[in-house]
Amino acid sequence: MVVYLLNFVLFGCGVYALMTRKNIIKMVIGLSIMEYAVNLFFIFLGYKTNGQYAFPIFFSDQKISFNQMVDPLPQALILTAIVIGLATTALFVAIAIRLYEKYNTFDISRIRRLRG
Amino acid sequence: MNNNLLPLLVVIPLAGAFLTAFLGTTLKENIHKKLLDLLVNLSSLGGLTIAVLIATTVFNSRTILTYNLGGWMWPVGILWRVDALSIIFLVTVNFLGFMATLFSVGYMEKYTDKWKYYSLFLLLIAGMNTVSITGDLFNLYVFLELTTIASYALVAFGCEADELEASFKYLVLGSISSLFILLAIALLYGYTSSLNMVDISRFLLNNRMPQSLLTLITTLFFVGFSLKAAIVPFHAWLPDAHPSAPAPISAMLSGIIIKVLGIYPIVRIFFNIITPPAQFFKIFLYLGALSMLVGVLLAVYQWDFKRLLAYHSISQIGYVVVGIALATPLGVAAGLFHLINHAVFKSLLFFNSGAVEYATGTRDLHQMGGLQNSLPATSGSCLVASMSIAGIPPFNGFWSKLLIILAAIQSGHYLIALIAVIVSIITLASFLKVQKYAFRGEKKFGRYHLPVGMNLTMIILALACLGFSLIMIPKFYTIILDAAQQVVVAGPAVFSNL
Amino acid sequence: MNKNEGMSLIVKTITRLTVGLILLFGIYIVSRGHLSPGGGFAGGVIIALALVNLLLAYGTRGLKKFPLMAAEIIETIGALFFILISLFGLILFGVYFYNFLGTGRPFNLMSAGIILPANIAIALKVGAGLYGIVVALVLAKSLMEKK
Amino acid sequence: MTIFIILLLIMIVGALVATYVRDLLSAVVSLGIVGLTQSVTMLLLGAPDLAIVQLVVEILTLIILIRATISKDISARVNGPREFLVAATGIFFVLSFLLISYHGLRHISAFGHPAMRISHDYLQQGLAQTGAANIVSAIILNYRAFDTLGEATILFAAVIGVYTVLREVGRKKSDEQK
Repeated sequence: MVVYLLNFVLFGCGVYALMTRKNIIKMVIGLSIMEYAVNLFFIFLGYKTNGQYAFPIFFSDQKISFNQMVDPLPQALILTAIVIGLATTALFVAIAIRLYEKYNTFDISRIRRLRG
Repeated sequence: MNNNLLPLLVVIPLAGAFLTAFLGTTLKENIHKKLLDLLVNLSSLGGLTIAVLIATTVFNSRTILTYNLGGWMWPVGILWRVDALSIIFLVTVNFLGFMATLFSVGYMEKYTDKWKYYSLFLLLIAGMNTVSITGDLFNLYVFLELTTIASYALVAFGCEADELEASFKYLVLGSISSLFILLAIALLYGYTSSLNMVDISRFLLNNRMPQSLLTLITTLFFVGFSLKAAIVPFHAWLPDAHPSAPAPISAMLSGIIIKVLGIYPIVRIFFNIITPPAQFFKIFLYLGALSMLVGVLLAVYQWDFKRLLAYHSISQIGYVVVGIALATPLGVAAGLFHLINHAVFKSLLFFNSGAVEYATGTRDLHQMGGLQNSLPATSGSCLVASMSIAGIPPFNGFWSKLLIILAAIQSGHYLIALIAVIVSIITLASFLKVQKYAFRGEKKFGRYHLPVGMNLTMIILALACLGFSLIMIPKFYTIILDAAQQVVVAGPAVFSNL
Repeated sequence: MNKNEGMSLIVKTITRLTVGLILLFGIYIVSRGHLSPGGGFAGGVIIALALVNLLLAYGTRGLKKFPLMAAEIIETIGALFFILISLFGLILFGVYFYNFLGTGRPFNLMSAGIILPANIAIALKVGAGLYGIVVALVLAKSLMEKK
Repeated sequence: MTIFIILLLIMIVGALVATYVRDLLSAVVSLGIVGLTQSVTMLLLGAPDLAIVQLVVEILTLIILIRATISKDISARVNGPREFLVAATGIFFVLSFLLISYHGLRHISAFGHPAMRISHDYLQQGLAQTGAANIVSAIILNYRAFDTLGEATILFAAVIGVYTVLREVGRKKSDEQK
């Protein structure tokens, strides 16, 4: 329970960084931290007590029986989520570089040409 | 046989996208231009024919099409589940997709690297096709993410300063909403340890979710998906993203992307999977009414044609949300009917704005004038679309707005019915302004011949604006709208027989 | 393309020594994806990192050997290959994404049916795609510094 | 159990340093701390697959971010009275979110005791049905292979998206259109 809460605190740090920082790169960092927190939370859901070496891989000389093993489904999902995070970050940085080329600053308050 | 058509719905756009990218990089510009125009139009037409085929089978046999991917039974593997509700979104996605590819053959000549536009556009269609037919929550999240990432790059396709900034704002809000959705899926997995919609709804039927976890999951899902659907408190990105995108992309964005990625998951999750706390539908209803009002009030002062249309999208989405949030059979049917109509006339309006921008180069209503005789097809179809968005009788907009107002009165929300009427009048006024400044007025531009694809699209959509009011005939009403609203109003029971 | 582009000589010699090993490790991770941890994504990214290492150490001169267009072509080939694997199931057995290669003997390399070819397809795609992203970012930035 | 708490605290400290430090480069480096600690945590949580992918993706993100932090302008913070207002709303939002989630989190499966209703089948018949020793690879490329096709397409969309955003001229000049 404490571990889940600490995960949500990390998610809160990411949200806080995203809301209060005006620099685009800091927003990218805030977003990545939020992504890390959500991915880690999903993996914490699948952990089994003293399952540190109970990763879901079978070997010919099998020592761990399959009902001791950790939950493999969240791991398969989070592999996808990590690569989604990479895709979003790459697109974010590409747009940030082009914005820097156009506005010559990373500060979003000075980029405010459009009124929301 | 028709079960095997389902994978083709996804494979044709995906294979088309990869082939377009392959041909775009290997062949020279002048060689691959004609080839790609043909390839992309063929694949979106193929998608449309398959969607119509599947729609006819589901409507005639009134059954649910299911498909187990990889041959694995559904809690272990991924399940595709096509019922009357997903048919509405599936056919609209492919119909608008074909219209947009037809339109962009001529329109996208103004942009460089056309093959990148085509490749990303086909990925949009593939993503939305899967979102509307999948029965698995994480599969829905992955292809929702695919559609949004493809639309980020398409919004910034012109690489101008304001387009990059609009795409940047859309990217930030889109990523936040995707993270909220993933967190909600993680919590749902924590409680039910399953990702399949049918499995989760059956699990939740016999062990009810405690109230505190239910509110947490409901808020996360609702915030996530209403950010995608641009419902009022979360609409900040839409008025910037839609005007700066190329016309076919803003037509797709307003016409169908905010519906398939926003409204459809909300309806599927909150009606069929988890039964949200009681006051959720009340909040949903009031936010819908707020969207109606705020969208149209902001739209009245706009002089930029596309930005005006973007604000009207927010207010029309408010109509759809009000219809569905009433949760009565008539209300849900009216909401879905307005969703289809809005997809048709709003995309037609964006195509008109694209045609006007293509011919005159400006989006500002002040600089336009007398386009009636310089762009006959555009002004004719824009007249049809303006009348149907404002709700003038013979056109489709009138019938769906009428049904929504009747449903609101029937379930006792007189204030909301009144707001719907007032907003409809302000919409009429706003579009009269557009007609007066853009199409009537003194002639400023000579006769301009648009590419044939653009004119053809606008004429087809104008006819569709008239044709879709035929859905009011009882025979069509029962097979299309009644079947869909039964799926929604039946709630979790709809998964019981599968 | 003068000699002193890219990083210092020490970094260049170290890169020349290690790039081969990193590529080998990436290929190992991809090929044993179904037996030990790793797979298409991890191996693909490692291969991309090896190429990026080469690019950063030798500067844009390194692009001659592996130009951006080649990366785009390999990426689309990988994507088409992966779609083909999924389609074979539909064509041969009428079920999309069916494992048409059977399961084979457990614990040896050719064992897990479509997992190995799919891993190779993903590795090609991820490796070439991410290399392309980094090259595009590096080129865009150098173009901006000239402005 | 305590090892995870320590690792999470390191990540939280890394996240706070990343937000408050003024120089961009050190902010990116502290993001690296968060990412690499997550890779170690995933290894200890019995997910070696993810540890490798997280580590390698983290290195690539750092390379991309460092190439992007070219601007010399120190990260300008929202200063003056407005800064307090924004920080206050931020903290209020985070605290209310934590409060709601505290009550909700009590009801999901306790840490260390996952209710593996479906994953039990993956572990039990995974080796027999798919022939893959690594069950995570079996899920990714056989049971739920369509997700991975979507995943590969997302990366494809991101790559094409980056090429689209980074091309010098978006709109053709009006003369060369015809």
